[in-house]
Amino acid sequence: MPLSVHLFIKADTLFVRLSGELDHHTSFQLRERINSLMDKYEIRNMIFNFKNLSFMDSSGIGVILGRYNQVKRNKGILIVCELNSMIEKIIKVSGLYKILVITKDEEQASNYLGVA
Amino acid sequence: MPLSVHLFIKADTLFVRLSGELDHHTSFQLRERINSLMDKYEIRNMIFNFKNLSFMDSSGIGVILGRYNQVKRNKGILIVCELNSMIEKIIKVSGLYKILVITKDEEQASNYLGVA
Amino acid sequence: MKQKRDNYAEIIFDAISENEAFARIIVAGFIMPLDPTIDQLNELKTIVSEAVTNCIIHGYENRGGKIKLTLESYHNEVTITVVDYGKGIEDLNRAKELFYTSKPEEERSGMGLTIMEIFSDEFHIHSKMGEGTIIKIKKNLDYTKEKYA
Amino acid sequence: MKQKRDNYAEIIFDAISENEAFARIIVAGFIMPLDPTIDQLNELKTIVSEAVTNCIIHGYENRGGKIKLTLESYHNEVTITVVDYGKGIEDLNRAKELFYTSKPEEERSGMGLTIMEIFSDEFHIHSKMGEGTIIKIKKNLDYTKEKYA
Ligand SMILES: Nc1ncnc2c1ncn2[C@@H]1O[C@H](COP(=O)(O)OP(=O)(O)O)[C@@H](O)[C@H]1O
Ligand SMILES: Nc1ncnc2c1ncn2[C@@H]1O[C@H](COP(=O)(O)OP(=O)(O)O)[C@@H](O)[C@H]1O
Repeated sequence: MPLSVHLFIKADTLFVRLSGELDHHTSFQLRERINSLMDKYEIRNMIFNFKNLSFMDSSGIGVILGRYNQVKRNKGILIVCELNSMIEKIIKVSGLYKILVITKDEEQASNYLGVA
Repeated sequence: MPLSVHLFIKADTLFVRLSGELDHHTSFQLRERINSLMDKYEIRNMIFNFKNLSFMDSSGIGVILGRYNQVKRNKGILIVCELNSMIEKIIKVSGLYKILVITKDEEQASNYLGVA
Repeated sequence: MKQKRDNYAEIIFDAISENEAFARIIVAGFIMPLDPTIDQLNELKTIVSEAVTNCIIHGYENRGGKIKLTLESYHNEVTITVVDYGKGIEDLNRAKELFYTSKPEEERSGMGLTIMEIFSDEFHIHSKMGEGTIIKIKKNLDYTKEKYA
Repeated sequence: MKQKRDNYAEIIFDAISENEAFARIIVAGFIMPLDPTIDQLNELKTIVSEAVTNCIIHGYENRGGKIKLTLESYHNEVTITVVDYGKGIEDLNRAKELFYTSKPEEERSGMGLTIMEIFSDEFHIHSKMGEGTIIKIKKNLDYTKEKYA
């Protein structure tokens, strides 16, 4: 199953909704699409929604870490939400939960940032 | 995906609802389960419902033909219904449509036999 | 859309009936990046299912052995070969006849080879007694090409 | 329930990134008859995905080559090997460190080998410079055995 990426911006926050499978092959598309928006718009924060993501491996962690480093440069916040148990395991191993904000869903994430 | 077989009897008609995939491997289970009911009960007609069958190849045709021959011995009728386009193609090649009754759904099949 | 890359895979697996479904999954996984139509996908799964079943029950007569499945994509054309190292086919012309089967007692329908031929654009069969059988098919995945109604 | 039959498959395929998903589909198809739990299925898919990705980007440095994936099931134990014939790993101990990667510029996380180890019951890696790398893992699919919370 390929990756499908749905992006939209609200205030200074980029919403990234993923469905399908995020691996090394599909990570290029995700990185390029986010970066081209970052070039055009003032983006401070990002919210990744993994609700319909059925697979993610360490290549996915790499992309998220990369976006985290970009966001951090602008003193923004990166939030991930809707983790299933498998993605949660991978995120645990990666230690990402120590540097990212993790919320239940997009609503909680928006509230956290005050873009609701 | 394995085959799952749901069988029930109404009057002298055996209803066979299939879901999953019917190939050479899964055909054994289907044949055995139908035959063990034929041993115990007076079965004259059969209605095969392919609504949730996602795959069938020529091994499936073999099982149906085998059941047709059993049913014919008791002067019964074999009906198949809910064919998707792929199963219809295979049934066309097999010429089965010349000897079996094909209906849209179980209701039409029951009406045909008068077991509704 | 991005140009699709040519691809190659060969799979050797045990001739047990559980692997009929496995072989279908492999074919589906291989051609997925080529964006097949549902009909093309189902036809290729059916071809491989028929060929692998034949290796198991005819080539090896249910006593087991190895099957080799080769998948190649070149532009929009898929080439699939299915090979067994079993008993081989004595009379190829008779084998290819619709409804001919050497195992009617096992409720075989004798339709396998015909279905493979109908569902493919090119169909080749090569067999040698005591050495085994090779089935090779090609199928073009262009949308416009529909061989039958 | 019927005793599950032992099974064997080996797959050789091109080291292109499209085949990461293909390799996952193959593993899923192979272990399906063993009735794995969803977690076991996902863990095995992840292991193979990590290993195949490494062959493509590290073993062959994105220049292509062949990858060999071997799958064996014996009773309830699955053994998987992933082999490339690429550049090999110089310092295995450093490679296995969590977060070590030789390609930080490609946004690699350096977690692949650690994930393979955590998700398997047995993990072996063997590598020779200029000859390639072999990853071998075993995983028991018994329900009762849970290695971590
Ligand atoms: N791989 C094979 N090895 C040996 N014999 C084969 C093989 N494939 C087909 N045959 C022979 O050709 C006949 C026709 O095959 P097919 O059309 O697939 O029908 P079926 O499998 O229902 O018998 C078989 O009954 C068998 O005798
Ligand atoms: N198949 C391989 N061939 C050559 N080098 C490899 C291979 N697999 C892993 N390595 C080396 O081990 C390092 C760590 O691998 P891994 O933990 O999977 O992290 P990552 O893939 O994110 O770099 C890699 O950066 C690479 O240098």
